Amino acid sequence: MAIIVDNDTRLVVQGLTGSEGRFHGLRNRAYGTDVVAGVTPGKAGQDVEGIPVFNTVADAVEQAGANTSLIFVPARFAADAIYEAVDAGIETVICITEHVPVHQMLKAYTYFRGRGTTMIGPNCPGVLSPGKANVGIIPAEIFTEGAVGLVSRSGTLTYQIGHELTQLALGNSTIVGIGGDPVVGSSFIDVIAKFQDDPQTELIVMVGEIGGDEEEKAAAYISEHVTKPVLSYIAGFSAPPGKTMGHAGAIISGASGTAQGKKEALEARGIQVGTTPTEVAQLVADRMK
Amino acid sequence: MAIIVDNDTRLVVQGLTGSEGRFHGLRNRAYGTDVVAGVTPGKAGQDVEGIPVFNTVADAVEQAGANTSLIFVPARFAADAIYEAVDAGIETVICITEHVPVHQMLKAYTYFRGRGTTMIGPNCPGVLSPGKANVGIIPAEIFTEGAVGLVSRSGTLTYQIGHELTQLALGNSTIVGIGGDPVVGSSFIDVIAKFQDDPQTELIVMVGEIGGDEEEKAAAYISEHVTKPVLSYIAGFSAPPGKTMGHAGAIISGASGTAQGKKEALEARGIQVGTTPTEVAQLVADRMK
Amino acid sequence: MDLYEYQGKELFRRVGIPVSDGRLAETPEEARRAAEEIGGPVVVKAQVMTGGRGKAGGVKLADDPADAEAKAKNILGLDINGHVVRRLWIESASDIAKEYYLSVTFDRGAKKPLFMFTTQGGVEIEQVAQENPDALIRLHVDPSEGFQPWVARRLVYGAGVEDPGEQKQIAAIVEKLYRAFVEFDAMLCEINPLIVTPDGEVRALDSKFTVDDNALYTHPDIAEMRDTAAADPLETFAREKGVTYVKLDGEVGICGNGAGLSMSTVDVVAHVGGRPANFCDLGGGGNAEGVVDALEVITRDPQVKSIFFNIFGGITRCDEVARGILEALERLDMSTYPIVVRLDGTNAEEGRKILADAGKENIHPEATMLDGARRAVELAR
Amino acid sequence: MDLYEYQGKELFRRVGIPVSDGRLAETPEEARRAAEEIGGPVVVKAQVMTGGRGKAGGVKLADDPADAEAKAKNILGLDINGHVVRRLWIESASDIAKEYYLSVTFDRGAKKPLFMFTTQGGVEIEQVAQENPDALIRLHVDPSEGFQPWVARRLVYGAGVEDPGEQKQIAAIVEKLYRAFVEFDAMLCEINPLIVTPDGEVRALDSKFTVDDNALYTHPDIAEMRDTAAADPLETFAREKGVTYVKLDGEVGICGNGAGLSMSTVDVVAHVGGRPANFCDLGGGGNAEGVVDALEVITRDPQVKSIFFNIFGGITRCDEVARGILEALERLDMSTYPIVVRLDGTNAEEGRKILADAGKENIHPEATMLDGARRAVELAR
Repeated sequence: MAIIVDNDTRLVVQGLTGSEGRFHGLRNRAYGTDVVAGVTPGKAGQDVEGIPVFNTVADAVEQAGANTSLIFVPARFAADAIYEAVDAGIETVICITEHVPVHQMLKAYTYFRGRGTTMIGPNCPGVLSPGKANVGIIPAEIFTEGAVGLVSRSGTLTYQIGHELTQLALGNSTIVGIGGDPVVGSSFIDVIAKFQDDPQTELIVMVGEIGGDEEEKAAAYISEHVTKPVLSYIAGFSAPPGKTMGHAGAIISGASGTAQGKKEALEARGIQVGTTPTEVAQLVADRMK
Repeated sequence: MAIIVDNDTRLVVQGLTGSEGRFHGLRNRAYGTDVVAGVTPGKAGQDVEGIPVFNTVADAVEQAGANTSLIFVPARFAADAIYEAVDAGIETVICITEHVPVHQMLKAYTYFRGRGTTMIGPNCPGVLSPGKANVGIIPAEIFTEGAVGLVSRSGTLTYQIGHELTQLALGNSTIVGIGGDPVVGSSFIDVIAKFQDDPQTELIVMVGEIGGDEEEKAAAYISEHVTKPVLSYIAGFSAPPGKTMGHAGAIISGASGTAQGKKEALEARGIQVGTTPTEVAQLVADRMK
Repeated sequence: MDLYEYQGKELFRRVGIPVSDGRLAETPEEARRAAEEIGGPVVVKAQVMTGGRGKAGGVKLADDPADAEAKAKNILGLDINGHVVRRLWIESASDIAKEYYLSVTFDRGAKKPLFMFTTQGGVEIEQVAQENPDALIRLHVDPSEGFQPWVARRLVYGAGVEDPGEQKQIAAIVEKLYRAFVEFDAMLCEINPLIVTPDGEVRALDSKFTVDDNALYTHPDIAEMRDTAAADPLETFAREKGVTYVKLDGEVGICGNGAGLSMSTVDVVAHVGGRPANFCDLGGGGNAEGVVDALEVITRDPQVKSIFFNIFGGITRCDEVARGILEALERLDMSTYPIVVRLDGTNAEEGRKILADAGKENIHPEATMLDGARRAVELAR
Repeated sequence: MDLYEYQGKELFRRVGIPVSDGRLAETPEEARRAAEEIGGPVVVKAQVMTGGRGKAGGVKLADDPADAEAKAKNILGLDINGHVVRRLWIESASDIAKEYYLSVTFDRGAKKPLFMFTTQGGVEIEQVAQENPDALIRLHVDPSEGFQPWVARRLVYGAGVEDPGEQKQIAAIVEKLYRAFVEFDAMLCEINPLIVTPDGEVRALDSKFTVDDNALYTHPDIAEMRDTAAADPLETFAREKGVTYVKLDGEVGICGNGAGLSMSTVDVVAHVGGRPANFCDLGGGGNAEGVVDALEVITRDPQVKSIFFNIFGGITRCDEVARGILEALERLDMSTYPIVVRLDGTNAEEGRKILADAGKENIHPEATMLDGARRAVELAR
């Protein structure tokens, strides 16, 4: 089973002929993902190592049967690429591009939320369902197939935790990097709801960080709707208040945005929070025994 | 039962202190409609013959429990009034105002359609459920309570047909004037679907006119989803092609917009079309025997 | 409200859609001066709101100012489908390599703006739509999404425009046309043909522009573009009086309240064998003065032989209508018209009483719409 | 990117929000000239991006140009919460009858713009929110609806503004503030206080304006407003080098790839008893040159005693990072710093081998994040 991407994924890469699009598109295909098309305006008829390139996403849907899109276009073209994918009937849109202006995403978000599209990102590492499909830039070799659903706002931190799980012989159903921007297509809640419905997933790990209140909201949701065990890790305990550390999302906004505040909110709902990546992996191992 | 307005309707009139708002608001109350509030910015604290006036629709919802809004504001303020009602949590918005610019309605329509609001109009006579509630400018004395659901793009033509039905001792569940503008909140299909689900309604009369393709679409919908008998009347058989007759909506747009084209589309789906208002009333009487 | 070619092009220019240099001319002398100012060969184009002006001789190439004056002399006053040419648009002649078609219109079925584009322009677009539907790319814009660049790409690539320079220019025009459509509250913005010159330059060679009447209050400059002189004088008179009026071709003058009932009245008159002279809608509020205005409009049509008032009072009060009819009999010379009156709805009894009390010979009350129509048809014979 | 009061007011002026006449001054002489040009009493206001400048003596009334010069002399160079005053805004002094508060900000929880308005302005808004929550009207704007006039009415009536003249002016300012928020890609537009003069005129007396860094490419004029001189020199240097860097207060320099892992590394260093000197993120692509830049930034902090590289390669390749570290050892004077390196993920083995082969004494490889953190903390003692 797994969630969001799997053996039914038929991927179109928007920006396939760019250097990043090409590199990761081919890497995703090498992993076994069914990469059916690329889109670069004006380059229809070309191919990238056998992957046909189209002018528009609509053509990729009609002529190559794409149902999932991976977006690698520059930031100033990202919102347009998202709209194009959604309006072409793409079901799942995964946007890796970072530095997309907030107001553009805000408008796009309000638009695609009404249409049942699953959107991940922007500014995210993508989605990996080990053994099935890899869509994005997650280094798949760190992860093995298994029963732990992993959802995270951060890329490399996810790899760290996945790595620690692998060391303990624990595999993953799906790893979802939702992205660290203030407006992302899917929240923790959106992804956790999918894990709850996924038979392969037995336990869920939520990797949060300072800023916003998504973790607090997720805690409330989990206590009401999720029957599977959920464990968490939060980054940013040592962050000084009011300072931005990398992600625009990691701006402290009142007490609710602090790592300590999040930890308390989670624990108040019975969700254990590991203090280091190593500890959270150990907690998972204990639960999975 | 009836549809859209009934004994549960708690009405706020936007523009109650204007001359039309006052006249019809009081007339609706006199009919028995539960008119709980009026809204006129800057006039909070006043009342219109005992109906309290508020500055905002939100106040009318919170303080007077309004769940339905009747809009009588001038055209240039109508879109704003619709948004205000929808965002204040009003469930049913009925907009009488005519001459609302199409682009404004287009944007508003796209907005409120996503939120489950029932919107009727603009440029419509309103909704009357005889014996229960009258919201708008329909002269209620023409109609009696009964089993015929009546939906129409035109005001006075509806009265004419209602009158003919009354002459034949046939009453109505609800009379809905959806309005003649190019963009209206509810289509024939929206209203007919409600009639289909309404136990009081035994037969549905659809009163159409030239222009657009709403009648054709309704015919297709009816043949698939409606089990109750539907009869129809179409105005504009003698209209010269390409000429506008009053409603901006009544612009002939290709063959599908002509009265003859509509009649044929309806009859092809087994929906009888009366040639005059008198004949359609007679057809209803025959069916209701 | 429809705009002339030159007015639509003025709006195109405002949003940055390339058009040819041109001048308006209402006399042959003005045409010559315009041609002098523009320089080089020009095209003299009749400004009429109807199709087929080219076939009718309303568009001519002129080599020099003297020729432009001569051509203008020929075209001014020409009757094209009932429209008399009173204005000319003199514009720099274009070399044409290709003719495309581009429009954005309001699709009332989908409740969305609809773009249409084809590389087979310059002809009637209905013909392309029928004979070669795949060549006509249709694409809706979601109003909540607004214009996004991919829309232009779908149109341009979908229609098979191959040249990158053309692709770029057309994509820019598509975006600007949408801006014009939204900013000027248009119902239709059409460019046919959208030409490509031998140098690869893309330009709008014609314009068809319809603006939503209800939005004109936000565009006073566009509202002023209305050419009242060109409209049917009767319809202009009706507009001035605030009466919704459409001239038809028969003898029975018709007056109803509300568009639907008025339209239905026209149908019923035709159904019982009569020939309606017009469609006339008093509108929702119809007071006595409005009735007088309506009768003044209707009786200006010399074909009218009888008049049928079919009123179902809602907001309209029948007593007001009755008073209006009597007032009109006082103020206008109406003794030759039999007037059939059917009143129902709000204050119908008072209305009927007012008419009965007045005892006018040419007023014929009837109880139903159908009977009223029959009587009016009889009286028109 | 945060703007100074005077920059925010410039943007307010562009959308038509009324502000007082003012001039920028960087010297006492400029302040005097500004006061002369403005005429009448002026307020001399320190331009610093921190709160509480009034209490710190950064805002002074001046009766005449000479007084303005004197006040400017006092304020320039003042240290307000670590911000040294280098710019002054000299503006016409306002008579204040009432002080309101108005802002629109991006609410990331609701994913919508959020308006806040209260008639209890001039103070810290958090205080109003806590002590008198009903007085603070909060209202979201749906991005797909856009600004509609009712939003302003809800704010104005909700907060209990009674005067119709004020209502009208504030409603207009609300609409313009939203326009500024959207047009300038703002994350926050705040007016505190929004004053009412004794004559009933409403004006923005201060501004707080934050623009989305990611959207600056569409606003080159705003991007130029950035005052690089005022920022922490280390952070400015880091920005120039393209390194994401936040100075903290300890001894262990930290460098990770990706914000989450870097943040987590800071936490783990603190968790094992160390004091992190900084947060430093190589970012996604991190090549050798980027590593050199990061080390150059980190070693400019005199407090740093040891450095911990914690790299989990994804797009980042560990061999590149290793090469970068060696490159930095060549180019920078780094012999005094013990460098703990933990490499995992893409090309980790090659990276480890490169470091091992180099045989540098001050490079300490570690296998895990936790062990690396412990070692770096030890080495900082």
